[in-house]
Amino acid sequence: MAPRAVSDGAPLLRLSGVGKRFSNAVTALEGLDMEVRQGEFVSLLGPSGCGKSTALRLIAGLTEPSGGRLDWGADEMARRAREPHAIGFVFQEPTLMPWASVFGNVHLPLKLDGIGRREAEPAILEALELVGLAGFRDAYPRELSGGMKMRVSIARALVTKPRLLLMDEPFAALDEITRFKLNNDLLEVWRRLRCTIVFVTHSVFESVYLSSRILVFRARPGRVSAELVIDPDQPRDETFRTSPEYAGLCRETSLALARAMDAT
Amino acid sequence: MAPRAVSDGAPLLRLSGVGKRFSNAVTALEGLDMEVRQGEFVSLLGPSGCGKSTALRLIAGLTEPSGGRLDWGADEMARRAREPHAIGFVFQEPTLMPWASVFGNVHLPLKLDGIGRREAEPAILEALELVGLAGFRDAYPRELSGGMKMRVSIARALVTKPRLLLMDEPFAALDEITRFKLNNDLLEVWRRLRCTIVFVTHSVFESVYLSSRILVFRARPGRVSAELVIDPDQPRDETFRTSPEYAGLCRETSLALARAMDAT
Amino acid sequence: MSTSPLRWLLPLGVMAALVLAWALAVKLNNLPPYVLPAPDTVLETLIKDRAVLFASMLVTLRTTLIALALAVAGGVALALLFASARIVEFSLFPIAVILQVTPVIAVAPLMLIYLSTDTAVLVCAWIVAFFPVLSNTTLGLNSVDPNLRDLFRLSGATRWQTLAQLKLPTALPYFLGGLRIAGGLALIGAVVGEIAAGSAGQGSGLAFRIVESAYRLNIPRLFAALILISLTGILIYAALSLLSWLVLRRWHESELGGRT
Amino acid sequence: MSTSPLRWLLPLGVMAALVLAWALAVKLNNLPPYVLPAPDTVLETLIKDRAVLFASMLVTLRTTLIALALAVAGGVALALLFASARIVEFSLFPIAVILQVTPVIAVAPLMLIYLSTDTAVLVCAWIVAFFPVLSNTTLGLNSVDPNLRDLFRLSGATRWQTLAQLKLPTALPYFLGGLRIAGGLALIGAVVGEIAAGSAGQGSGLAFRIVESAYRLNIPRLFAALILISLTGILIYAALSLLSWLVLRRWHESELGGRT
Amino acid sequence: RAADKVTFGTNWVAQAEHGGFYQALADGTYAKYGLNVTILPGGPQANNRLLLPVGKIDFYMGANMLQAISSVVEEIPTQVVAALFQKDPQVLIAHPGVTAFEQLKTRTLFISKEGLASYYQWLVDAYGFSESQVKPYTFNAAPFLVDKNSAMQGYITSEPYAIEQQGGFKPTLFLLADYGFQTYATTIETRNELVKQNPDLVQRFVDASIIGWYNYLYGDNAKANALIKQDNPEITDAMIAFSIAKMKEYGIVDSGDTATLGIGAMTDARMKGFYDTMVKAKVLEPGIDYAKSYTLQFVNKGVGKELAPK
Ligand SMILES: Nc1ncnc2c1ncn2[C@@H]1O[C@H](COP(=O)(O)OP(=O)(O)OP(=O)(O)O)[C@@H](O)[C@H]1O
Ligand SMILES: Nc1ncnc2c1ncn2[C@@H]1O[C@H](COP(=O)(O)OP(=O)(O)OP(=O)(O)O)[C@@H](O)[C@H]1O
Ligand SMILES: [Mg+2]
Ligand SMILES: [Mg+2]
Repeated sequence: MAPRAVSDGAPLLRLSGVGKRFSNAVTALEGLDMEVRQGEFVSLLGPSGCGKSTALRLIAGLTEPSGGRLDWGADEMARRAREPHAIGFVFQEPTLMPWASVFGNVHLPLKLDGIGRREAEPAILEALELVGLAGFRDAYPRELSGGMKMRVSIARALVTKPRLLLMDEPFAALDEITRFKLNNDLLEVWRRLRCTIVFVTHSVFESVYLSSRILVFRARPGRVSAELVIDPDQPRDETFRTSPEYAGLCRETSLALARAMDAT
Repeated sequence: MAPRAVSDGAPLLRLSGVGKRFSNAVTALEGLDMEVRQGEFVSLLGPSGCGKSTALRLIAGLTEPSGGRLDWGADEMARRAREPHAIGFVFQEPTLMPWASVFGNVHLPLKLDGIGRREAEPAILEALELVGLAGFRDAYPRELSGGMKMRVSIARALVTKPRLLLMDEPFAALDEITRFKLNNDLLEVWRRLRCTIVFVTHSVFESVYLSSRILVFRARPGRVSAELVIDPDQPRDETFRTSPEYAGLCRETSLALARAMDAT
Repeated sequence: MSTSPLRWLLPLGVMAALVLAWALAVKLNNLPPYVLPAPDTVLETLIKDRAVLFASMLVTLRTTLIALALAVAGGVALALLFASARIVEFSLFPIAVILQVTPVIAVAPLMLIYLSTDTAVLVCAWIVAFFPVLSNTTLGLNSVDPNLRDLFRLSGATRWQTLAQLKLPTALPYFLGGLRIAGGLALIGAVVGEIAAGSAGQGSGLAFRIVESAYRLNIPRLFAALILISLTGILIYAALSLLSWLVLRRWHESELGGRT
Repeated sequence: MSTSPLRWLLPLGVMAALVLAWALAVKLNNLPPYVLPAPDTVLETLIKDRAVLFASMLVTLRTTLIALALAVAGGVALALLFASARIVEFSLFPIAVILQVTPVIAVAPLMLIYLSTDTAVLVCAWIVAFFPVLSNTTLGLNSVDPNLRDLFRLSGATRWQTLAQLKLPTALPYFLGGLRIAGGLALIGAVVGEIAAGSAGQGSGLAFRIVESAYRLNIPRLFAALILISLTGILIYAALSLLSWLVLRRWHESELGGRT
Repeated sequence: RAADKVTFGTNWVAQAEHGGFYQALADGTYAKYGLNVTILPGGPQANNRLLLPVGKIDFYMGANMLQAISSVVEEIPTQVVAALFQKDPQVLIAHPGVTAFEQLKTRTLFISKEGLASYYQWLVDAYGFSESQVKPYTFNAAPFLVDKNSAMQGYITSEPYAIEQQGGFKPTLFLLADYGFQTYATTIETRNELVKQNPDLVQRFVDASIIGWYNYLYGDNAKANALIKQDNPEITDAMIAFSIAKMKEYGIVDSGDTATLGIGAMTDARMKGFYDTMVKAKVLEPGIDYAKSYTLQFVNKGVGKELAPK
């Protein structure tokens, strides 16, 4: 396997002391400090309800922080990652349009970009092929299983080849084999596109396998309680998955998670 | 840990040659043979879209098979498990009523059974405590995170103390620590209520840790391709989770899953 | 959002602009009062004739509210009947449609043979108002989340429980939408009913004031009556919108208005 | 489900039962034709006077369809305007409500001053029909799934794209519900408009036939005209329901009717 | 003997055109004739007419003979027992410049649907008017006031007043009766069965009403007007005065045959003349037994003639 493109480490965006309070007085985040660097694969790990999805929405600009600041890097790359169409988002729920077929749903971001059906078809089919749904292009969302819906949503996020990919537990509803395959596919996409990925997951194994950095969140109020760095040049394959380093990293991460939960 | 109540092994229900074809000509299941015995903890494992949810819906009587037969056991226990209120179902999606609070949503099955708010309160709070949401009793579904919604749905299924519990990937949206805790809680509930559980999961580890039997499905058409039996008297605890038998069982199950996927 | 003063000030501003435009149109074109009276003339009339006009307004308002209540009762009851089985819906909807399209103006004289005047007016207003409630509620009752329906089935919910605790809450936003349509229609219905079947003379509603003012070419008074009707309509609509907001604000998108 | 013959047979059966009950009521109570003509008398009249009645029906139907088309255009256009910002909705909705509650009967004469008769009738029918389209479409446009809205925002969708590809499809079931209400109302509106502002004599619509028959106490003919109106209403409703089914059957619960 | 309870339904809100009936009620003439009368006012659309055959009211104030003949065609068992207006008050109202009836042929005419179904057909036949010049009249004179090149229908006793007040000019009036539209108007209709079974009651009502009209026109009508204003608070003394003046000026109630036969008079000759004209104008079908629409049994007896000024 070719050595992956090294991230140049310039900051893409930084959250400093960010807080998020909802109108019903729930404080989802408080004093959140985190940085995402260009070309990184960062995983967010943390207990249910600790504010991971909220953090992702803040980064995407879908909601405003109620305190603190969010700064984007100053260089060309950071500017381009903020452009519309440059951000891919996989929501925690599939969020498909019930009135459109699988093909139509995956077509959506391209269509919004002015790319017609005919022209977009190869890219759409490629994305569907990637998630193993090429045979379901004409099905409607209500005719799909839970995991299939989620895969459509993943295909939709990938089809635009985004510069910044925000994924909220994309593989939670998938069986392990499909999940492993998609893990590798995602790494491949990441390498090829040289994009930045912020990835929310509940699987310690998955986070260690995929990321170059893991941020462990603690809950109520949500903030980063630990950070683990994994050598980005480490090849990710079956050898790695069965290596003692991998097991050690997993154990370390699990411990950090357990400590984060105890802190609550 | 007390030795768990041994299932008496009498069949609760049996599916013989069951097929399910949807109106859009997708064949979800074909020639599905499986049996669920009283007091068992059966896990269904299989690739995304292979028909696990469909099988669960067939067992619950939410949909009719388009071929084959579903027979219930003839004895008293089987009869009682078919009564309304006796089946608890955790859907793959949270399926909460948007107009009701967390408390109201968990109250629902009891309310339908004629049990008022006051009377049901202890049971509801106990169930919410179990899933760690006691502090959110007055929140509305749209104010919850994905994992929290799923936990409300689990609390709702447990609150009636059902005789047959059908769970469709209940813990997929939860972090590992919460998941491990709920795994143990579920086993505790299973022991206490002496109920039968059919459990869909994508986690090989989880299925091995929890079940007394694992059915591995293959896809298109969906049917059982392998069956693994795990000693029901084996205590399930951290010792088991780190034991070589556990690792061996996981490896065996993973292999069966891989074979099921190759067969497709 | 709903407490922002803009929510009240802007509509008032728009209304003020409209009245101004009206006043200017009259002034610049030098329109005689019998074509289009100036707003101040109308206001004067409104104040001068307030006794008789407000009394009439109360009569019309009373009819409207009773008709609306009956429309809600009838529309929801029919919708429930229809929701009991699709086959009932297919069989009976044509009758509902016939009722809706029956021109009350034409049948009012026939109704008077068997009904007292007040009842006939009520029936007219009811006929006009019930259909949106029925139609929207039926649509809502049919839009239940299939997973929730399954959950209720599994929990052994009775027909009645499914109705009260699943179908009705689901239908609520649709029903409230229908209600907002029906509110205005009940008012028109009351006016048309008064025209078609109403007693005239003393103690009669705004419709009679309008027809009579028209007949006597007392157009400023006609406009005063029209303005009272418009105000009544806006009041009813505002009240129903408030109701809708109170009921839905905690959970339905249409009243959440974007979350932060 | 929609192809089952029961879907057509049952409503027809119910109608037949109604007609039978009507015939019996007339027979048993020995009602004279000027109170309630028997169905066969009405049918006879319908056949005898078919030339003049059907010609009138076509006139009314034409007005109805044009009014409905305009109501859809106007209602949707206004709903889109309102959907552009909540503040626009608050500011302009009162005007829509005023339009809705304006009794066309009362203002028709004023319209006649400036408009041709045909236009005045159309405006009357439009006023009656546009509100349900507006109200339901607005409700639908406000009921967008917030996650999908976020997705569109992220994808850099323009206002126009969000509208066309997200809000409009979401609003579709609500809009179609409003359309089914508006269909009937456009018909009543056409009839009321004809009564209020319509031309009479040759080449005029069903409303004139009704007034004329009432004047001559030719009640069987009045009923024949009423029945034509009802039939037109049912036809319009059936056509709109079919449209709704065609558009929604693949994805919206209200037209799926339970899955297996 | 207790007074007989009867209900009399009119076809419009209370006004001076109903004065005679209110007069008989107010001054006790009905009571004197052993009648306890309730007057049920009609309205703009309220149709009291059907209430007569079904027995909800006993007497109905018919507008004109066309409707009475329609009743014969439709086999409705009612008939006219007295005609209080010798002339139909229907007028065409024009702007002051118009001097001759024929000039109206080139003007826009605001005619109601009812008018179009009745007398207008006669205008077409007898004077060559056309349907294409008609715009609907909806009991609001504003369109007429705005369009100087138009004319409109009206009742001589009411619309001209509103036009004088609001338009500020005296319009030119063409009473259709003076141009050959010879129907009776403001009739008393009742059920055939009442005529047969209780002619005495009918006779008393007709006589008392006729006396009421004499007194209303020529006697002290203050009490009647008070009653009218009570039933219709909108009406003013000036309006009532205007109406009475017009009724007198044009001989609406008391002219022609009434000089010999008394108010309420009807004759077979005039009915035949009217029917033939209407058949010619295609307003009515030929061959109708129009004679069944009225009876002379209760009128032409000169009742109350002594109350008229000499
Ligand atoms: N719209 C909202 N209104 C009110 N509170 C909210 C809203 N959305 C989220 N919250 C609250 O904010 C907190 C964090 O939610 P968030 O969805 O970010 O959690 P999460 O880390 O993604 O959890 P999970 O792993 O379960 O998805 C939760 O306590 C939740 O109750
Ligand atoms: N209502 C439906 N109409 C048509 N096809 C359907 C419907 N529901 C499910 N299917 C099809 O049936 C197959 C099995 O679906 P099912 O939901 O049972 O899968 P699953 O094993 O639960 O998958 P997952 O793990 O992704 O939830 C899928 O191929 C799906 O496309
Ligand atoms: Mg989340
Ligand atoms: Mg599933």
